Amino acid sequence: MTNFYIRWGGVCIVAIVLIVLTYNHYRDNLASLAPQQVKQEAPAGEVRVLGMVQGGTLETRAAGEATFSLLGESVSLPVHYEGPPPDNLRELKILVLIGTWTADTQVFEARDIGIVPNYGFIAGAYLLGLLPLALLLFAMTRRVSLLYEEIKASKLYEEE
Amino acid sequence: MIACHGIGKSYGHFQVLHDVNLAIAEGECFALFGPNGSVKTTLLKILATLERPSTGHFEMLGMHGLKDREAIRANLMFLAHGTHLYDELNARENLAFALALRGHHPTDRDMKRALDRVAIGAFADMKVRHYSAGMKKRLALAKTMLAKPNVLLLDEPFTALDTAGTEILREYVRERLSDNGTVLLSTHDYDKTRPIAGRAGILQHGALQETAIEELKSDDLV
Amino acid sequence: MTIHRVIRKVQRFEGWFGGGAALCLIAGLYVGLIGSPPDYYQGEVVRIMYIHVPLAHTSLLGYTVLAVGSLWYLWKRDPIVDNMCQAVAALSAVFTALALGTGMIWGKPTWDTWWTWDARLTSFTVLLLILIGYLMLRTFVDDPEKEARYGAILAIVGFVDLPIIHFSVEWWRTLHQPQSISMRGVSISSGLLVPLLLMSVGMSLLFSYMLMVRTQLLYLDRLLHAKKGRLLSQFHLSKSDS
Amino acid sequence: MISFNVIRWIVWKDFVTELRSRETISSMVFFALIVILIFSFSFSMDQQAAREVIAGIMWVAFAFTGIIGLGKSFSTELQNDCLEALQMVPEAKGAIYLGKVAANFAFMFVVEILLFPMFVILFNLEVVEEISLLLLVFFLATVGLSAIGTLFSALTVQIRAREVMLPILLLPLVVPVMIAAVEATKGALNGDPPALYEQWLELLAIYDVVFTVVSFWMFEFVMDS
Repeated sequence: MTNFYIRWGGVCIVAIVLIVLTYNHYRDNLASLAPQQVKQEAPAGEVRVLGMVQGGTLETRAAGEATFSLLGESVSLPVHYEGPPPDNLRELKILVLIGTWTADTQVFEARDIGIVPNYGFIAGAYLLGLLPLALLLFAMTRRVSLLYEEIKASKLYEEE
Repeated sequence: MIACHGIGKSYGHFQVLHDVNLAIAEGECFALFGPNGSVKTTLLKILATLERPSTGHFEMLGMHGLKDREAIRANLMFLAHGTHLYDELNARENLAFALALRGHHPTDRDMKRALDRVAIGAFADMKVRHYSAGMKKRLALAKTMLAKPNVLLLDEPFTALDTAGTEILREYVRERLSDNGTVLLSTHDYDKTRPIAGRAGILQHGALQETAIEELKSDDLV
Repeated sequence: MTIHRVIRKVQRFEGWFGGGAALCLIAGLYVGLIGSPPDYYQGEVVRIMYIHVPLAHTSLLGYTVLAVGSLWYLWKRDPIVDNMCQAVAALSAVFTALALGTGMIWGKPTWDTWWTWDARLTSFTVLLLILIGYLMLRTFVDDPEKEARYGAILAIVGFVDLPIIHFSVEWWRTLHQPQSISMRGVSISSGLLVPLLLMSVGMSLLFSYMLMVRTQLLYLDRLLHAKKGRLLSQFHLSKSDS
Repeated sequence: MISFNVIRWIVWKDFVTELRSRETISSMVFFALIVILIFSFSFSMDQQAAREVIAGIMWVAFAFTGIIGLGKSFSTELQNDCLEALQMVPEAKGAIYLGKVAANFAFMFVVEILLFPMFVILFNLEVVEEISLLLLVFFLATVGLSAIGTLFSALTVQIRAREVMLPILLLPLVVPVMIAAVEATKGALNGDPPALYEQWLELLAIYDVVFTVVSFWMFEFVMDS
């Protein structure tokens, strides 16, 4: 039984480490900000901003260059986009922009447009896929250990 | 000839038969006594190839009980608690059907003779649905007679039979024995069994204990 | 061979499966969740594939094991093979249910619906129904010998039926619904292949490990109760002698 | 080795029993009528809508009535423990299977033929042209249903809760039959060119062959411990 708990303790530690790693990766690289957060916090370096292209503000110059306003809940953010030809750049569309915030010109310099992420679904799928299996395996191994102990204690196994 | 070697049977977590060893020679009738719930029927069903023993094996007429099942079945009749009769068919049709499945095709005269022998010839064309329990038992006996088995397994054969019926059955068993047949019957009726049984055993709590039949008193049994 | 020697042996053996499963799954999870790029069409949601597809593959693998085990049981009548069949059916049912669940979660962001009568989802639903039927059937039989035999028959018939069900459902879908909803958007590029492979191998190993544990469980349970039953019967026996 | 003698006697027995008691066919027919009635209450249909769903309704009714007939096929063997006698037949059990399949097929087919005019009248169908193809669909699908259904009737008859377990085990396995039968029937009723639903007939034929063989082989294990 001691071995059993040591093994499962190890599994739990590995699971926690994996979850922490994934969460850190998400926070550092994948989490997106709202336009108002960008204006207030003025983050340095590359960030992801989630918002909707405001109606009537989209101006396309050459292929791969555009300016528009990205609307958050209340604030809108002027954006200058320069990058690969934006297939899915339309007005009133919800987008994720990847780029840097220039505090002096108050313009967001976007270099790429991403698809709106659905991390909730991913997390849900992985939890649904792995958690029941882990619980089932835990219950089964525990029962096997108990049965084994019981057989050992009852001295029944010797006559086989 | 029947020889059981260490037959055991368990249902789920409970073992109902333990290590039954039994040898019955040709021309011999063995009576299996035992109170209700002593799994006499289970033992008979195992020998009738209807169930598989959990442990052990048996031989019948020199054939392996788990391998040569088809051959054993062709030489065996099991007069079970259920009579194996179809209610919608009449006596003749029942006989013809049951024997046809065993590969026999008795003539009308044979069937008539068998029905007369068990004294239900007058009801040959009546649906079995309208038969009484005793008549059904007699019809099942007539079926057994026509099949001419080498081994006869009888499960509580005297229930539902009246005195005349009992005598017909005993007469038939004697005939089989003189024909070198082997008979195994389960019962709890000492008086009716005594005249035909050569040897006897008591099955209790799943274990078989052989005893001389004279030592068995009818009030010992449930 | 004594029981505890058998168990020792199995336990030593199963360690390789358990450890291998853990390694593959950890590596697969890392590559799948962190180390691989998002898909061009599906974006981040494609990561659900790395858990969904291995679950589905493994449940099919499980059903194959069930069918082979059932044939083996009908041939050899070895009770421990039957314990294995019973174990693999329960595990297969769990894996199938989880594959369906993750498939539904994947369906919501990609197809914008939790459920669609897609050929694959439909045939997996039928598979799940067959497995549940198998497990139910086993609980309704009293004689363990009969239980094993009937289960084996159902498993074999179902296994033969599975490809026919799959084809009929696929034809039926293509008839009623053009390919607007399908997974053709996902082209298997090498970036997807590594985590998919790791997770698939990991899941198969995990399944084998769980199968070993569960078979052991059922076997020990049967053994313990059989022994207890025998002791109980002997107790009756000695009481009637006195 | 299959004994034709045994097949013939099993069919004879089932037919005679059915002729005298009339239990199976009459209960199947009346059950099907009730199903049809309930369906026509649940969907209020014009002729166009009827065309779309009638094939489905028809096969749901046929499958459910078929299950009633199949369940009876072996549960009648339980009276007086006749099943034991069948198990003790000193022949390969496949013969009993084929006899039972033949009898079950005949009962189901008769019921379908009796019910079909009912559908035609109640739902205003026009079927004059495609009647032979429709009969072929009925034939193939009924063979499939009875081939696998007979096996499971024999299997469930010896367990607890058999009335529930037969449909639970059987219906998922006959999904291909149901799909193919419904699609082919729909095609025939709509007067489509046969080339459009040929593949369903092929599927039914394949299913019939595969499951007659598999069930024939498995039946041995159902009957023999």
